[in-house]
Amino acid sequence: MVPLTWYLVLAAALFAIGMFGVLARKNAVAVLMGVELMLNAVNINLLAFWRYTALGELVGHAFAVFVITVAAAEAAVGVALFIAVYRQRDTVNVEELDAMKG
Amino acid sequence: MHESSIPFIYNLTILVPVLPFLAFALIVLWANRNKKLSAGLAIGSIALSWLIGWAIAFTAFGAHEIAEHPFRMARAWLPASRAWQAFGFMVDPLSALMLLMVPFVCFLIFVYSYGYMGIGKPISAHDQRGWPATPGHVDPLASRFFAYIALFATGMIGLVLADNLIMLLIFWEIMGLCSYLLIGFWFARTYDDPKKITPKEAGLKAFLTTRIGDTLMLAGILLLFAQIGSLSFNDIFRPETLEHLATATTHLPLVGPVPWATLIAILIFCGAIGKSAQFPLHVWLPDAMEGPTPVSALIHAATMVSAGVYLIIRTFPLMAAVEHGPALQFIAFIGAFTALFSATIAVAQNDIKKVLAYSTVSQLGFMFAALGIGAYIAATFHLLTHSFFKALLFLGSGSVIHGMEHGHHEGEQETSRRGDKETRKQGDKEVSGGGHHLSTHHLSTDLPAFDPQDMRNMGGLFRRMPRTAWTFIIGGMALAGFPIVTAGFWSKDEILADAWVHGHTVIFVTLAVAALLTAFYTARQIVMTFFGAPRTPAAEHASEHDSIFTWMTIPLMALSVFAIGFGWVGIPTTFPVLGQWSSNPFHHLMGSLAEALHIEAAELPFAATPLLTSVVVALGGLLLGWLTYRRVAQIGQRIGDPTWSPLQMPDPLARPLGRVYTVLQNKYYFDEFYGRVFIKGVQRLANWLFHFDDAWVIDPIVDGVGRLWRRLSEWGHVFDERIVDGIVNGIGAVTAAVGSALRFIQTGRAQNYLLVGLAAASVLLGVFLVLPK
Amino acid sequence: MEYISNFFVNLGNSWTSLLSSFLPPWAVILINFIIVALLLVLMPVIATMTLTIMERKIIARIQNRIGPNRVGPWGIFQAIPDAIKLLTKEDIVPVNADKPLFNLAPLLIFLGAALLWAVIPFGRGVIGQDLNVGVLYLVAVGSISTIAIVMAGWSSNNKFALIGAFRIVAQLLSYEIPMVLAMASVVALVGTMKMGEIVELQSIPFLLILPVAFITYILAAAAETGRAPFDLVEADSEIVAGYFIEYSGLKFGWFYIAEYGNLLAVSAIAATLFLGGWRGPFADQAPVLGPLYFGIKTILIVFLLMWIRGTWPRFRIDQMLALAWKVLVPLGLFNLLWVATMIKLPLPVWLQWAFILAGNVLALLVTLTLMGQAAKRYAARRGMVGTRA
Amino acid sequence: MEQLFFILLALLTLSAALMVVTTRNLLHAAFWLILVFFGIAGFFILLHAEFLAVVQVLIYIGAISTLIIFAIMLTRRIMDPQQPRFNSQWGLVGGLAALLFVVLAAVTTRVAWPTTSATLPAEPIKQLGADFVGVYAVPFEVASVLLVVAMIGAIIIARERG
Repeated sequence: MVPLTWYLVLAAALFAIGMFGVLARKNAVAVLMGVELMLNAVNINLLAFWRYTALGELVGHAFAVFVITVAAAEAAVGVALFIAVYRQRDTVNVEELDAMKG
Repeated sequence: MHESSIPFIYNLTILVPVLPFLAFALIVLWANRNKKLSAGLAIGSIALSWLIGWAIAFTAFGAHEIAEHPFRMARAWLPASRAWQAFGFMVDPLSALMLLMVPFVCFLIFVYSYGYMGIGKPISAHDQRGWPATPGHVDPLASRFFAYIALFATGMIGLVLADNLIMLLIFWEIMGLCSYLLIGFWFARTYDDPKKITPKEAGLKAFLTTRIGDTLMLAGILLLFAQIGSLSFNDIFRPETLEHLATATTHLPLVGPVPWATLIAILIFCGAIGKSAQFPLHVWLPDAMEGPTPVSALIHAATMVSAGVYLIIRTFPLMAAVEHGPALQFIAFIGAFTALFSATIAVAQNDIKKVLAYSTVSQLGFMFAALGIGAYIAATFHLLTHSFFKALLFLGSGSVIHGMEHGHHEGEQETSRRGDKETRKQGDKEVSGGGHHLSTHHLSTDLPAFDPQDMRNMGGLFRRMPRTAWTFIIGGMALAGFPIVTAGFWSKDEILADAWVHGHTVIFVTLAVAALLTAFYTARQIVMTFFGAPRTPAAEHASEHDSIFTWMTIPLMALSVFAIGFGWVGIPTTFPVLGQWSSNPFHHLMGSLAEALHIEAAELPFAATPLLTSVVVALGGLLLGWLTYRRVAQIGQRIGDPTWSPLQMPDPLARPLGRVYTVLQNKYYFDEFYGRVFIKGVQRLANWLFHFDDAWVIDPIVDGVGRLWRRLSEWGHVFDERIVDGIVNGIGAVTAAVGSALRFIQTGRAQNYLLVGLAAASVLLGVFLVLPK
Repeated sequence: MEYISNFFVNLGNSWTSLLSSFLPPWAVILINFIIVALLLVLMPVIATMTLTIMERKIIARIQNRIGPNRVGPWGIFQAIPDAIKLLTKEDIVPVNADKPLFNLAPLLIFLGAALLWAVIPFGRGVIGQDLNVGVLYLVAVGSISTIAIVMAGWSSNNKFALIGAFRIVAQLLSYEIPMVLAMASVVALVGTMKMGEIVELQSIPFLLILPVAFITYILAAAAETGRAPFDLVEADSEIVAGYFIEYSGLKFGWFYIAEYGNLLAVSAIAATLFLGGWRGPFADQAPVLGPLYFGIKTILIVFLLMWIRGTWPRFRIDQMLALAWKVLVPLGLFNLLWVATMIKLPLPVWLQWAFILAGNVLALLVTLTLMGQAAKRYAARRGMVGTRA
Repeated sequence: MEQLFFILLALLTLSAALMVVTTRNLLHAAFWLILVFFGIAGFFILLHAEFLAVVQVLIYIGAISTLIIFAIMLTRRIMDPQQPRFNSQWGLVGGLAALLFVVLAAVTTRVAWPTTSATLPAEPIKQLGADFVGVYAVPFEVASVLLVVAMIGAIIIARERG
């Protein structure tokens, strides 16, 4: 039987990697991929906690399903935004998307 | 009442006010192009309301426990401090009785309006919007009229069903709005006589006058809410609440300690004074006659004015919370005074509707007086009987006026047909100018405009308009209190008996005199209108054969049945001979409510004096009236005499009464008095303030300030350039420097911001770990 | 006799007991897993060997030709020389291709085709793994082939390949929805996603209860496998074979195998979900008959799909998408809702089923009427043949 | 056995995840991402959440990855492999991410997590389905609304105006 902490450490690692992707990649699509990694890390945690501490009720399941839903919505809107931005600015390099620069 | 035992029909209560409202909404939003459809909608909705209303009422009459446990349907909707006001309706014996009367009379009035507005007639090309239509044509705004009266019916029905004061106030104000709109329905109408009030002004006057009462009433309601925290009748009429209100006092300046109940009761009664046109706020009601006749019937019979009486009947436990307190005395005084006072005015009026208007004021005074002396049931009874016969009288007068207008029209055509220039000229002079619809060649010069409402222009209409005449006479008899047969007799008699038995002699005498006068002016009106010879060509040609009169006279007949028969439900069991067949169901029903509300309302023992008094004053007044005006009625039309007009004819009372008659004819100069004192006063104050402002105080100050400021600003200019500019520029420079220094933080790159967020989160997490728990 | 009547299960049992006599339990499980996996992986290969010849014969018949007729009697061994030819062909990789992906794609697509077989019941107890999310698993595995095709289309560095990839994404994603809806109405009806149980509970073939779902599924399956009339993905005349244009030799063979494997798999799924799977006369007494019935039913569906391919012209891309989104999805949604409503009615089961059938037939009629009218309008607008002036 | 499997799967997943964030070729990153998703589906199976494993494959691999690949293809002109992968702050971010991992790992390993003695529900999918229309009905509906809004929004945002 795998201990719960293994899953938690795994999820932490995945989360950190995903965060690195979000913060360090230049391409917006890569940033989106980083976000997906982070969401998946969360899902692992949710299900691990469900499995080890709350087996009776399906809270973890339900929450994970909602996370997946949100991820799907986020990916759809995100990709649409990239395409729109690409059409406008001819780039999806997040460093160049600095219209908010002061 | 147990949940399951509520008859299903009560659940339809909500429909009774909502149906006319739906009709209103539909007409306004959708059907207004089609006059027939609009009228049909209004009549259909009110007919349904009437049927449902009667079903509810008769169910309620059958179930006596409804007095103890009224049917209520309420939904919380308005949060007010800690309590929710309920959007609620209630059926108890009083509401049920009103439901018996209100939707039915409304229905008849709607049907009457169908004829009155000439629905189905062609549209006249000359008719202007906001003028009465040419006879034989449809009113151009008929749809609007039906929308208004439907909303009006909503207001009244909602009012009688309301189960709390907030709801009551809402419907009360809906009616106020509708009365404004309806009185001013012919908003464009003007008269040659500049002194004569126009419909627009009359509507405004009615609205503003009642507003005085409404404001005081609102104050009373708010005080009540502040005291007991609820406005539901159910809560207000709990004995302990009333006890609390009667004992807790407030200190008024000049007056001293006053129980809350008294203060609130008087304030609420002020609302009723305004709405029911009691002295001193009675001035709006006669002028409200400028509205179309069905409106007069709606306002003066079934609805608005009786709303005031209804309000006092409804809140009677509150009024009577202090036994024989000043509130009741005040009500009794106002009521009795108004009854007598306006009866005297009515005697000297020549306008057929004005007589009825003052008569209404007087009869409402009767009811208030009855309430003031504690004759709770008698007042309710009189309210209902009066509604029937006064509606009948108003609608009858409308029919007469229409007949006169038709006759005028006919007469005119006949005159022009004669072709004789000379005669035509005379004819012109005789009849011209009155009709607003008159065309260019009818220009009046030396004679006042023909007024189809003036009783002096009538006479002999009995033969021309028999249906109207018969029903009008029945209504008049009921108003005069013709003994035994009519409804008015029974209700009026009961009030008098109550006053007598309980020893209110002053009230008794006042009301008796008022009743005598009532019979007198009723006789005067009937004689002048229907008997004798026609005094004008219009009266000679008047007829009721047009198709619209079918619509108009059927309601009259229906109402005349009630004007007689409705009295029979309230024949006292102690009455000689007749009493043994009577079970007095009315007293029984209202008695159960009175019992539930702890109002003392035992059936009176029989007393001969008030009975004799009412018989004598009724018959005596009628006889006197007939004797006095018999001769006037005989004066016929003098054809061919261009200088003669029935308006020059002196009233038989004018000489014996002398100056008093003039005073009466001018309504005790109340309008003038108000005009001088209040309106002129306010105008003068405003004028003075204007001058004060313009010439003496404000303008010099303003000018001085202006000069001073100029000087200051010249100096300030220098200051500005040297110092302020320097500061501003300095601040600007500093800001710009700081801004450019800080600019690099704002990279516009989301990832930088996220990094800051991450760093912050990491630091927080670290602190959380390091710090001891 | 007893042994024979339930041959496959008994064979498995004796094999397991044989192994257990000299191996530790985990090794037995491992070996069995490997054997089953091999069998499943073999399925697409078997499918290719048999179905190619069948298809060529049938299409030839439809097109009034003879078809393969040289190798073996009536040419039935034609597949073998074809396979040899493929194996011996030169394996070309385009210069600018994305090599790792280019090499991975054929494996992945084959994997997708093979994995489908894991949950398909061949007979009572003859099933790889009766997952409790069986139906969903089928859909999920189906999405792997999407990825593989995109991978192939992209890595080939060829514009026809890329267009083919683009098309297939649109097509597969669109037709996945009606397919899932059709499957979901079956799942709603039986209340389980286990393939084995769906067959067990199918006392009469669901085709007779859910004809609309069946039709939807067949159309969607044809589209999912990229077969005519939905073969825009490879549309030889337009984009010269689409996403696998650059593949040759054995790698092309993988695509080929995957295509026929998928064809057989979707037919097997249709047979399982709608035709009662391995059920048939005497299948309860002699379970050995199960796989036989299952095979017959599957081949019938395969034939149906080939028939469609042989007789229908190819759709245009907008028509194809319109069919999915404007016809099949609403129809599937309605069907699912109808089934869900009906099974909640307090009625005997047969009556519920009758109602479902009635609703299906009605929906079908309404759809066909509407489509007919739309077609007439379209034809009239274009002034096409067959319209009344 | 199970632990060994876990470690292998974890290694595979994490290395794939690292590839996702470091690969220069975006499309390869996307395919690595798919591998990560498969790995996570494997973990879900280890956790006895078969349903979510399948959903993971269906949604993440079938839909989200496809979308991402689509986005990459549609914006591929700027996919110059010679461009730097990272922005200027990557070193700092890397350090912080590593720090975050250490902190999180330290926290999670130190806590004595409560364990449950309950057994796996017999019909988790049925119960989940019932929960979604029972306990979680409102969140479920909100999620569905969110999906619809996202779909419409995505269409409107990405539509070519012309």
